[in-house]
Amino acid sequence: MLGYFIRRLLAAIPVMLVVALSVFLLLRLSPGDPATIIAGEMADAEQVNNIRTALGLNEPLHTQFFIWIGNLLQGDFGTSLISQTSVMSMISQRLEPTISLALAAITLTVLISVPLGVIAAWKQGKWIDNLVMSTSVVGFSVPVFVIGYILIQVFAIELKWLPVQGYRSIDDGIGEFITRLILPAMTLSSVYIALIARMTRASMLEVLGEDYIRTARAKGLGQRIVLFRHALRNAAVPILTVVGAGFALMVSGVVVTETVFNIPGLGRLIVDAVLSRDYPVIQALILLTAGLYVVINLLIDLSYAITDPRIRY
Amino acid sequence: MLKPKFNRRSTGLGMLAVAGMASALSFAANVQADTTVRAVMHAALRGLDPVASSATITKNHGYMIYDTLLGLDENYAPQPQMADWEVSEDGMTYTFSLRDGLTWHDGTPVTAADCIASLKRWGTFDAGGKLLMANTESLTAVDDKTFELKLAKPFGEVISLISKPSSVPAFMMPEAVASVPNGEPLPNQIGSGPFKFVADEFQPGVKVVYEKFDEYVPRTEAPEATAGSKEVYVDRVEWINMPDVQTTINAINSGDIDYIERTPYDLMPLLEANPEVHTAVNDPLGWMSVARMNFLHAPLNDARIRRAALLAVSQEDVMAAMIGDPRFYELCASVFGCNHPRDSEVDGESLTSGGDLEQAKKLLEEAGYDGTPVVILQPTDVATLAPQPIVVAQALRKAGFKVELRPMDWQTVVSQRASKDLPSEGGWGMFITNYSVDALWSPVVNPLLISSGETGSYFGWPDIPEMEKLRADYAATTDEDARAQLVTDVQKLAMQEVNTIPLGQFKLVNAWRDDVSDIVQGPLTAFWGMKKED
Amino acid sequence: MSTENPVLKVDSLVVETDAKDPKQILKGISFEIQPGETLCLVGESGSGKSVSSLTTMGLLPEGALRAAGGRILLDGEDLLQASPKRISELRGSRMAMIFQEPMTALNPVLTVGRQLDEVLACHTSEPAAKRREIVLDALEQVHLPDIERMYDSYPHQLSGGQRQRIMIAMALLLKPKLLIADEPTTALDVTTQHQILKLIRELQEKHGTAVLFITHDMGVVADIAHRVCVMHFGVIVEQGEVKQILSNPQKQYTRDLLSAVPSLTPREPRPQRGPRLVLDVAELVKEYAPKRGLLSWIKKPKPGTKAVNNISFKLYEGRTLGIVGESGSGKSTLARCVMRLIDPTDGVIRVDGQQISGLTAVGLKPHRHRIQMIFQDPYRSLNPRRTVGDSLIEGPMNYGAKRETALGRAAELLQLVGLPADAINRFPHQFSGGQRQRIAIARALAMEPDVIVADEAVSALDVSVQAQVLGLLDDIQERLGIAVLFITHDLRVAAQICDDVLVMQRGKVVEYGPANDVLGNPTAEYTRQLIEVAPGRSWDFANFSPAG
Amino acid sequence: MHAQTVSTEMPASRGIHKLMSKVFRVRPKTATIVAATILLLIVLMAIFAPMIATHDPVEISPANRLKGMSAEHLLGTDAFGRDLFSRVVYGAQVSLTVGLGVAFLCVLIGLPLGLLTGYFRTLDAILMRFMDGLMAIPGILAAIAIVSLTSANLWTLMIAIMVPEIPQIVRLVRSQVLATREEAFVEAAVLMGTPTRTILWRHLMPNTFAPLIVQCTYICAAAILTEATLSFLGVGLSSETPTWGNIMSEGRIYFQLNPSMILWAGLLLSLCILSVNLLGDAARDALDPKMKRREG
Repeated sequence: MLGYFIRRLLAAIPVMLVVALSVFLLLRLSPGDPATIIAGEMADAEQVNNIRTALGLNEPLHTQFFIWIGNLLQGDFGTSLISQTSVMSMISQRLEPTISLALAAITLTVLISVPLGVIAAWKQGKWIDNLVMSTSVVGFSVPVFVIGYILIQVFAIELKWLPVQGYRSIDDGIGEFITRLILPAMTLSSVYIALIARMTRASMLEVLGEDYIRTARAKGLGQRIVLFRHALRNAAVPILTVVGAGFALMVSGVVVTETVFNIPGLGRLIVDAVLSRDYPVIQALILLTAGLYVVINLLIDLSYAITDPRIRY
Repeated sequence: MLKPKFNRRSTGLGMLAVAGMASALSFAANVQADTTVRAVMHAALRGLDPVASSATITKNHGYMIYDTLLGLDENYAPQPQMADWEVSEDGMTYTFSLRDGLTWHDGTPVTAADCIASLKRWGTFDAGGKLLMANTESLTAVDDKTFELKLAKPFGEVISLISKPSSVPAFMMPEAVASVPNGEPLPNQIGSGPFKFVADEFQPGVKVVYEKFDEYVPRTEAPEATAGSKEVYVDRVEWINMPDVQTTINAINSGDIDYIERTPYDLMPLLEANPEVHTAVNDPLGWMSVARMNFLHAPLNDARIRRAALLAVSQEDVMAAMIGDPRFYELCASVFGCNHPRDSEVDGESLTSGGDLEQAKKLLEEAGYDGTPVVILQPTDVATLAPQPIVVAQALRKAGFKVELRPMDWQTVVSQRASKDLPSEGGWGMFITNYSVDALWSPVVNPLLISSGETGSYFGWPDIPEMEKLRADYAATTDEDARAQLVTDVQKLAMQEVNTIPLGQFKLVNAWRDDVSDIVQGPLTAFWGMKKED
Repeated sequence: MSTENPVLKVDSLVVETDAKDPKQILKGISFEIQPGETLCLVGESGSGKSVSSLTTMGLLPEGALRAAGGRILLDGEDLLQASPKRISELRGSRMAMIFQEPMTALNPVLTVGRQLDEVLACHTSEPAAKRREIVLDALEQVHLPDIERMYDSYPHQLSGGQRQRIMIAMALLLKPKLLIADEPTTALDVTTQHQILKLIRELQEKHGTAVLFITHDMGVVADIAHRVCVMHFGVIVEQGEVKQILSNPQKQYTRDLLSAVPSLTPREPRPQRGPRLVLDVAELVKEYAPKRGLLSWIKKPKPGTKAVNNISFKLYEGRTLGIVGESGSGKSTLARCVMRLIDPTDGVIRVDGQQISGLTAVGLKPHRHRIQMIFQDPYRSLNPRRTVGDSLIEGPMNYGAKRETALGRAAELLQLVGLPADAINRFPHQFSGGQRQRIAIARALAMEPDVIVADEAVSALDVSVQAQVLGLLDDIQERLGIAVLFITHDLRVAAQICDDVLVMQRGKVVEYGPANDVLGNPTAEYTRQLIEVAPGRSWDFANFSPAG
Repeated sequence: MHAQTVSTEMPASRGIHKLMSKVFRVRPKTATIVAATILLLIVLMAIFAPMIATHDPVEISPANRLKGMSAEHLLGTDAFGRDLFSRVVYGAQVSLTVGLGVAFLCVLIGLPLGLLTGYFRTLDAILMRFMDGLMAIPGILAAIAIVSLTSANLWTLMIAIMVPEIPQIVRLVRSQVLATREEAFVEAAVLMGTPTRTILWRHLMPNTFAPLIVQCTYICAAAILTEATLSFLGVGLSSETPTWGNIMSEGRIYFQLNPSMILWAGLLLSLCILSVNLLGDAARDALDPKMKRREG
């Protein structure tokens, strides 16, 4: 297990290098110069050049790359070109809202989608199955921001049940924290619920056709035990895989949801950073999300071993 | 259109308990001991150096934490703020005396040396400041609270430049801060202004927090624009950035925020229907939208073709598309903007009368326009900059131009407009931006009029020696009649050479909830003077 | 026996597909089982024997099949009329079932003990400690070693035989009146099969359980049945005492079925065809590298597993060499090495005198066509997207044949393997398994090889089809003089077709010699044991009489 | 057995494709027919946009901005006074081009790469590291960066959406090849001396089609959605080119005042994606060998 873990971490190194290099090249080879943005409206060429030098943007590309990587390895993500604050502190400021949102969405998703998927599989072909499946296709098909607007319109503006926007830290009181998180989490999980309900159903159908399910039935076990004790645990690996794969989907949803609900999280940070050519912030964030992706998938792989005793690493 | 619905409570079927709980919870957290004004500004504060950066939001930030030597009153007349001034008989020496009680946020007193360093630093960044420094022989401290500015040659703009609110005001910083090398960030945010910057709570792109500076000694005159008392009546000001205007409107209607600096015009009905929210124009001068062409490359290197472009444009179309509501814009063909002593609309009549396509076509033909496309940089992400290129492009096409719209985000525009390459190779032909009218209002400060070619002039790089001479004459004279004549001459020349195409003047609408009051009128949102009920 | 109350009485049972236009799968079958009796349902695939058992247990796939008529009486209670809840109660307590695939019939994520315990928890109100006691006792009864450890094991930690014992323990936990065993030993090696059959019989006698035993294997029938029902296309063709059915079948179908069972006695030795040595394998070794741990570069490397360990044999033209062994003996690895589908670690392979063991892919190409292969699964050995003709001409065209020539030859070959000429334009899915295996043979022949390697080429086929394909191979060998390397786990098949037999165990040769000697008069203990446990070895099916 | 498949490099991501293709299952037949009809109508609308549209979709008329529905402007006008109906009609062109174009180009690039990586182990080791890297970058971030850092035109937009999808196709094809190359008929081809390129082309490639078609429909749907999302975030195509995405993005601030400004584009967008998804489901059902076996 430990050996596998270490091997996987080692395997992540080339992956992260590819990410780092692609992001770096993408940023440096595309038009747009942060120095001119910092310099502002009235700057002349000399000022811009001063700024470029001060920021190290006049160094040759490979030097810039190795300086960046070198600093990274020392845990230094650099300083934002635009706001001159450390990238680490910018990220840590934004981390809490994003993590809260993501966790809330995942919790909501799992609580809703897994039972739905199980029921749909059990009642395959019946109306409830058709209902779950068709709603979930719709879940894929409506853009996240439209869902967000509709939820705001209905629950915040018409019914006034929930606040329209914003994020409150959990330190400001759990009630406020939760009420402000409900609508964004619902928005973010809409696609996810669809995906996981479908995966659960598919995986359950697969498992329900297995011999050991027939054995369980032949033993005279009740439907609930067969579904949840015997089938769901065996269906877990593909479901977990999709939970991990949904991470990319989640990032996309986070960017949009944070914009619609004005949540000061990482999603907005990266959009802002891209629009202002804040290289160190973009690089750090993409590297961070890529790292997170690798780690999440590793954790998911490790979690297979918990659900399935046959899997040993 | 649907009617806005604010007070209509829908009857929920069940789940009333949940609703009750939710609203109870949200009330509980809104109670706070201190008075805090939560404002949504027009942009997120990112850069913190209001001298090095000319971004408007950074200027606003500057006015919060820094003070200026002089301010402007309602009539745009310079008034003492940190300092009083005297001019020598020959008009060559200006003496500034700091008033009593000025301290930096760290408790140390403000000295003449601080101010000299600040002026010098400002003189390396601001175009007006550069001009002042070019005419200045020396800046010397007389004592701790007095310093002298000696001119090298006659120059009539000393006071107007030091008091001007745009684009980079002369903010006063401690000497240690002001002597930081160019290109490096400020070491701290210590000023002597009415508010203190709360560094711990600063989240770039999300939120800026200011606290009342308790030791600030305000002037005794009533607050007027950037002059007079800057007494603060609230404990905290939070600038909250909201990327989505829809969300912003919802937030002020629900009471999450108190103030919106730039209300989206099309959403005004949603606010006007809410009795708890006021909307008004607090800056009577407002802003000017201007198109700038690239003088270096074909086809716009030909004055006749530039003029043809000007003739093709109808300000009404641009403003209608951009603002919509006629209450908030007016047509103005003056390169200086309108509604102040120096406006002149000579030779710009076509702009305000729907354009002159016939004349434009004729001129194009005369100039032998060969169909080289005009590349217009088109920002897609800023609401007040996105519509103009589309309207202008259509007008130019109608006149016979070939136009290529190049969509990009605003920051890309900002960096691409610095490119002197051919339009076909990454350069550009035209871009459109907005200027606060107070940044355009004289031949001295107006960056669009600088015509010194590739060095010193604004993007587009016009090289018009005659214009430079007119500007120099204006700066040198103090005679009001001569100045008025020069303003007209500059306008005429600018319309002929087309330094810029004025696209119309528009006003920003502020919105605030009814527990906020006493908002100071002026070129920027002032949070001093503002009161908020507990 | 028949005078008692039957445990199970199936009366005119009709099962049909659950569709608008239903198709009958069981066309009104009737049989009954007395306490302590074993009834064998025997038949080929598609006969409906498994459907009968699933219907009894109420486990028919919902939405696909439904019982449309008749009665199933368990102790006089009609199961077709019972509520789903009642059926649930009966399952596991009054009737129990064991399935064909012990590898998949146990839930892989729950411990064995838990799965057994569930039965008790569900049907009784015993406290946990008592339940554990009962479960351990049941594990004891099926002769599992180390039952405490077994209780906490997961299924994947056990062998196939052990899992089937667990299944039996589970089925008999509540001492049901009826045990349904659906091909419970088909997936097991003969040795294990023998033990499991013995165990079922032992427990049946001990508890007086009635057993409905479903199988396609006449050998098993001969060993275990009291009475036999022969099924064919949803109908019971014939039923009666086992002796009577085996020795004096009344129906032609039964006779054919019995005749198709190959004899365990090796056939008469055939005369040598020629002296040409077409395949010479010497000291062949295939070693799989050990799994490398994280510290492998410091630790001493562990020895690898030798799947094929020093095997040598010679195959002359027109002869058939059988490689016989149980699963895991390395016989398939050997075949794949010989084919150069995998690279042997050591040793020499000569085809027609040409050494092919060291050649590169390019060097190998000119010699590939001399040795061809027939694969086990006829459903996977033909590209489903290409016509039979395309598959047949692919090889010859690779060796420069013109398309027309190759097509002509393909048509001839189809005829040779007994398929209509128009098969050439059809796709594989339009053929049955036996027909596909014929196509595969034709494809191998198209290359005009000297050697054909047949890897379990008939083990997926029903016994009657198997007999036909074996006959075809024999015939072709007769006509073309091709040598065959025949890999099989089935001693009966080996006895029928092979001139020489090589018995493998754990990668090594146990015995190698003429079929007559090896199978008729084995010297190695292992070979003797294999023959010993072959089901139905006491009966000569083809002659309807006890084996001589 | 399971452990073996799982324990190789980056298994979670590798499994996705197999899984994704498993996700979508049986649909009632009528839904498929309805979906196909809707999609056909949208395609026809895109093709015949010049005939259907009542106005030039880019012709602005600031005096007529934000008008409601009328005989002159069937769906009203937008903030520039452009005719919304015509813009929505023309919007179909871009959405379909983006959707189909991205799906097609992904296959064009991903299929050969997948075939090669699936068959040649050394190439696999190198290329898949690279693909892992690309996959680790969340697609939307890559797309935002590519579009906003270069200039937003149809090509960069499509490339931006494509880049994160290609590794998915490569993985899908690769896993399919890895599975198929173990099939006996491929081994039989090797034994018959069939050259490698022929094996790839004739035996392996056709077996990737079924999952590929299914995957393509999802990529197509995702691409259409991504275009809309990018427009929403302000990094989409210029509104000179009407797309459902930028119609919605520009109309969204009027959501409370006049929901119809985003309603119609949104409805068509959702219908289009829904149809593509449903057709994907249907394709999956039709092409899944397992389903067939179950029926047979």
